[in-house]
Amino acid sequence: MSRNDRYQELFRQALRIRLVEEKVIELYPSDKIQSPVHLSIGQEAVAVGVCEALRPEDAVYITYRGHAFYMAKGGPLPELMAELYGRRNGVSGGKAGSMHLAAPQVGVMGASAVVGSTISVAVGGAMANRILKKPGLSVVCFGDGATEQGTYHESLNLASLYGLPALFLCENNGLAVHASLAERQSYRILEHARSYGIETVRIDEGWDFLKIGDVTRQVTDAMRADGRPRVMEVMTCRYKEHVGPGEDFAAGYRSQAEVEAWMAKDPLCADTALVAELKPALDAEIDQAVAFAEAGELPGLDDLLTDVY
Amino acid sequence: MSRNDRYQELFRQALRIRLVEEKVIELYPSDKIQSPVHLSIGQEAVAVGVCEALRPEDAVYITYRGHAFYMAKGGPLPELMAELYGRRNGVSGGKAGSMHLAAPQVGVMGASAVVGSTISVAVGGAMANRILKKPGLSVVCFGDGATEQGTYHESLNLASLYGLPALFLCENNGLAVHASLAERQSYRILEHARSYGIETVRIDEGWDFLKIGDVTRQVTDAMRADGRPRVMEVMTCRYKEHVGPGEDFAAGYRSQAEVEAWMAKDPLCADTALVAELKPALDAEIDQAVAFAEAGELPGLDDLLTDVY
Amino acid sequence: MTISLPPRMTYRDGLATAMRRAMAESDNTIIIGQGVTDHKGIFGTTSDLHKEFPGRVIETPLSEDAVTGLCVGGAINGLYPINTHIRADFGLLAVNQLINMAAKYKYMFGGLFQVPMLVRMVIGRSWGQGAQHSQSLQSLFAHIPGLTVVMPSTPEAILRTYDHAVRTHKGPVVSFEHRLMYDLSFDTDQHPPVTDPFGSRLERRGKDVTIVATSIMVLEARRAAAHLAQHGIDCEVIDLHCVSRPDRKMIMDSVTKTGKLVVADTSWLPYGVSAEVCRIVAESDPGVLKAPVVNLGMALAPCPTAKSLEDVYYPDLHLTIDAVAKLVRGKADHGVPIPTHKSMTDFYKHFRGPF
Amino acid sequence: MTISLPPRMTYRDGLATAMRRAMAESDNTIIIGQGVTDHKGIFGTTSDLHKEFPGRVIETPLSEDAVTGLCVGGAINGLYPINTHIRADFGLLAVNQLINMAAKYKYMFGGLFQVPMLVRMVIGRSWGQGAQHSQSLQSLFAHIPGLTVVMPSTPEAILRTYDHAVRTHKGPVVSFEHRLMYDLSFDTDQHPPVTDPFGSRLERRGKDVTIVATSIMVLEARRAAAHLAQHGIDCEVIDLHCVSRPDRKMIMDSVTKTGKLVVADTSWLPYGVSAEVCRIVAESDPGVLKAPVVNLGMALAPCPTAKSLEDVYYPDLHLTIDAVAKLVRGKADHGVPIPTHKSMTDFYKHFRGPF
Ligand SMILES: Cc1ncc(C[n+]2csc(CCOP(=O)(O)OP(=O)(O)O)c2C)c(N)n1
Ligand SMILES: Cc1ncc(C[n+]2csc(CCOP(=O)(O)OP(=O)(O)O)c2C)c(N)n1
Ligand SMILES: [Mg+2]
Ligand SMILES: [Mg+2]
Repeated sequence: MSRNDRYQELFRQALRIRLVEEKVIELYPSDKIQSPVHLSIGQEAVAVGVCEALRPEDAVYITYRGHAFYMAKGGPLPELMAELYGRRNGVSGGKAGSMHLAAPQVGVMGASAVVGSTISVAVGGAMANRILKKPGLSVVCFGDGATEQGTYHESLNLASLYGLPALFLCENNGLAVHASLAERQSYRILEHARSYGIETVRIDEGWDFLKIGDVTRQVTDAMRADGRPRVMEVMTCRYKEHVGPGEDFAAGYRSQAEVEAWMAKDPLCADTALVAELKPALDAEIDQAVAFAEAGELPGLDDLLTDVY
Repeated sequence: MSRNDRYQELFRQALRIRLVEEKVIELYPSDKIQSPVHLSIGQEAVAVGVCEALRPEDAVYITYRGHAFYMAKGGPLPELMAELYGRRNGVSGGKAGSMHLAAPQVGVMGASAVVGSTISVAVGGAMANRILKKPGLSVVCFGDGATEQGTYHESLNLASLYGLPALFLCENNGLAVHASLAERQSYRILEHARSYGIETVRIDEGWDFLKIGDVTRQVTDAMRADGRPRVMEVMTCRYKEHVGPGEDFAAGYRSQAEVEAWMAKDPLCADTALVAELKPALDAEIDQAVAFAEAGELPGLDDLLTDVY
Repeated sequence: MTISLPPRMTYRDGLATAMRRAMAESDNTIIIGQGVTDHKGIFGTTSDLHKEFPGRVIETPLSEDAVTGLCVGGAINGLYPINTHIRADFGLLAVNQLINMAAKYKYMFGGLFQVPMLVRMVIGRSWGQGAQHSQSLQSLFAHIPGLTVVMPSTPEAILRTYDHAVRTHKGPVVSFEHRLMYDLSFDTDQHPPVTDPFGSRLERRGKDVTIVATSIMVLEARRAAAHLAQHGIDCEVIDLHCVSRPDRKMIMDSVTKTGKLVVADTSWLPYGVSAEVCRIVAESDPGVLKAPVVNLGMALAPCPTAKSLEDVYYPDLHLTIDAVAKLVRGKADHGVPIPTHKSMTDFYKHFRGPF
Repeated sequence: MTISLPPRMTYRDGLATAMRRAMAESDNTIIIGQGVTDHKGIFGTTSDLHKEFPGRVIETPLSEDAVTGLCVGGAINGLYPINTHIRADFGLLAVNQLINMAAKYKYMFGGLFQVPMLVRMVIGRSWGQGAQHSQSLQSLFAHIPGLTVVMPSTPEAILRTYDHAVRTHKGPVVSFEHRLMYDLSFDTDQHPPVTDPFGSRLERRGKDVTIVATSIMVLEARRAAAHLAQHGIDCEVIDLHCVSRPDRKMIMDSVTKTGKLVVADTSWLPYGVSAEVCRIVAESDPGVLKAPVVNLGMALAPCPTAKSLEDVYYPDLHLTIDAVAKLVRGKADHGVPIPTHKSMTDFYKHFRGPF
């Protein structure tokens, strides 16, 4: 694949995620999606770049802000849309909603809405692969806020101590809901991680899926070779409010200028020509996904008590 | 106080702790003390050195291995012994036993038997003092194993972030029950702590109460001036089994030679002349404490349901 | 203590008023938690208090365990900490400190310490909260001696209970606030003054059946009772309120009179409030029961996200009315018409996310 | 599955055998926890297994939360993790993973995952365990849909239950093992084979009173029943075993026959096993009760350390016999002599710490 083809393909994937989420925004006032949505708009390149470097047997463990990783790793779109609609043909039959996406057949191993709680689960996935002699890395995606949880400390220690190939991927958007890093953290994330004897890498250009893909490939190649964990921090920017379909610059907890500066570098905003070229096909795909969702049955009493034990 | 007087006084305090614990060992087969005892024998100098530098208004938060700190901070001996006996005249009327010593009147703010669980409590003590404009540092003593708990990470971050004068004092005896550091930790304790922007200090000579006292004085002076936390690691050596009155070298999880090398440097072992000089008076005090305990009433039904809410 | 209140008030206003009072009351009070200083201010209950009381409204990292420990340490050193969790589910990260430490710090040391503090946990419901944002975990805490667990169902209950917790009670209190009540307005004069702010409340007198309810189920019970009254069924409604110390006498007096008992709680039935109320009756005098007890609560599963599943997951007004009528009349065709509107369920329709 | 057992076996041997079998059964099994590889080997139940099964018996740091998460991640990826806590109290550090994750991972994702794993929690008692080493926290977990909670009271129950958990059941199981039973020897042939390894067990048939018990209280109940039989009182004893799924029919059949019920559990009464059993009876048919239910459990306080307080904190054989006799005879001077030995209490005397 030429650099250009690669750029175009990753761009397409990122745009696809953005358009899906923009469709969610469009649909939201209709109350068809009755689920808290934590949009990835602004952060798509991270998922797309990282997943480019991953293999089908690699697993990702994600968060309530999970649309992007679910799609980038290959989770089916119609079933995602149907899940947001709370339909039986959704990927989890409507039990999951936006916050709990999973698609184990493509290595999406679940999303938790309790911040930080999949980190140790991913370490367990890495241990299972080692014991069962299965190939595949464990990648766990989490926000900057998740590093404040005790479980993060415990998980870094376990992964390093046992020498497990878990990639701790921090999507640092500088915010936990409305609180800034300075209000929450006394440490720098990577310096802290290195104190566990874990190699780290940082990417400032969170809009640059090519660079993210390249760096992730280097990191994962090294992990496949030495079986050790890594911590990777990607600086990124959330364009929308923490949860919900809107913007909230008026609230004053961050400046709109900051976000606009980021947008200026974001290919999905800048490269309007390519957007125009790719959009129609993507829109068609998304419309089909919406149609699939709308045609889905509602789950009901029969489903209520299945899959509990 | 001349250097010699000071040496003698700290030696006396450390010896007093050791003799009390040796009395516990002596009494144990009689089943008069029906409480799991985690002896500090070998580690007394840490408590004595640290507490020398503390003021009455400073608080210590301790662990199930708490006899030494309780005594070094000034907790009354007869009430300690009565507590071990489970008597009504014990410091907590028999409800606490060996694992939960406290004496708030001298700043011993409680011991927990859940490893790591007083660390954040101490941070709260420091915050209370700041808000209530009270003087006094919070010192929390814990073992090397406690640093593995998530709460340690969270607590270091809170103390550094809020700028609170909490002294995190790690008594590193290289063991958690029978597990070595190498089996448990991927990090070095102080390097890790520095990543939170906390200044640290390490003392290798955990038998040397004078040095521990001097260093603690420097550290606490600095804390009183700048109101910031510190992490201090003192290397030390537990002579007895993890819990109980015996030795367990036969179990093979560590070498006896290692412990003997430590003992050779321990003044309480080496300075037999001073032991001989001080022992009679201390023995007398301890015998009185035992008599006090033995004279205590047993708590009963009347006490069972008091102080619950 | 007398509390003068406006004639109508929302649950949120009750909370906001209680928070401001607690802060104004004493310089020892702090409010601490994630989001307490932001523009949303814990659903509008702590908004701007950090400006009014600088240094005492404290934003935190995502560190529920250590923040709870910090509150315990603050409490034993003279502070009155109020700690918030915007979902009770996140409180599960704090149970070691709440159960092993806060609940035991007084007893374990023979009374040497007191741990006055308030933990506010919000129960989520509706709009796809799903399995991890919807739990109502009162019975986990109410099982533990040393913890006082309350579930205020009105602004008045909030004010009286929180004032009592902050000013008088010297131990840890865990309060479960129901997110769906925040936007509801209440008449404040309909409640007789209570002698014990932590006590259960007799909400409505009746002779045919006793409904013991908690939190938002008290509202469902009141609506069901109003409807049933029109069809000749006279319900007595007890708001349990303090689930860790139910008023045994109030319950037994009522059940002795009515002979019939419905328990309506916000959580799962096993090991829950229903079980505890049944224990009280079974231990006291099961002979007063003229029919088996009917228990209403969440279906025995984690909470599903889809609205169509949620609708059958929670007991609604229909179910409550039907269950009570069946119990009183002793037959399935009890003749009481089921209202077409779903009451709280109707309200939930207007409750639009996100949160 | 047939299990051939030696005629006598200690509880510890039952556990050690179950652990070795689970490891031998499949290369997917791991045992993980603090101290699983040391010379004490979880009170002798995992000793030397790390030599026999290298790489699958895993020592851990003091990180209960992340280790539990690691087990969840292992389980959804094909391992069968067995995780140990030498005190149930330490399990409180793992409740977020157990309740928010393990219990929900299957349902929350609509059945895409299974979480087969076993968590062993040891209940401490005696020799000054105190407030933080003595809790019996089954009801916290049994309240949560998705968790199966068992309390084996014999080596046989351990073997059948753990074999079933490891080989057949595909969800998370939390087992409460009682430390004081480890050293006790049991006749292994006294139990009829069970059809459901997670089911409740009818331990003794009788016609005068039903005693529903858990864990070590099953032993107390059996001893009390033996003594009472000599004085004309015929007890039926049910070992509840699976506290998250009690056998309703077995309980109701028994209480319908006897009309009298005693529940003897290892924890506090409110929101505990007693409450849950009372709920079952109250919901099914409270009319079968000819007298109020009698519940036995820990005193409503954290556990005190002093032996003299512990002695009144836990219900003992005296109390059990006295309570049952009073209930059956309907009066305090029931005429049944109380044995001078204290049975389990006697045993506890021989149980000398430290642990
Ligand atoms: C344990 C826990 N505490 C609090 C919350 C409420 N909450 C939801 S998202 C969030 C912020 C998380 O920030 P970060 O990890 O940086 O992820 P981001 O939302 O920025 O992607 C918080 C506090 C939660 N879901 N779980
Ligand atoms: C949360 C928790 N997990 C496990 C235990 C069991 N335990 C008691 S002491 C101990 C070792 C602690 O080691 P360290 O912190 O180094 O202190 P030391 O005993 O060496 O003084 C363990 C694992 C416990 N008490 N609490
Ligand atoms: Mg963030
Ligand atoms: Mg140690």
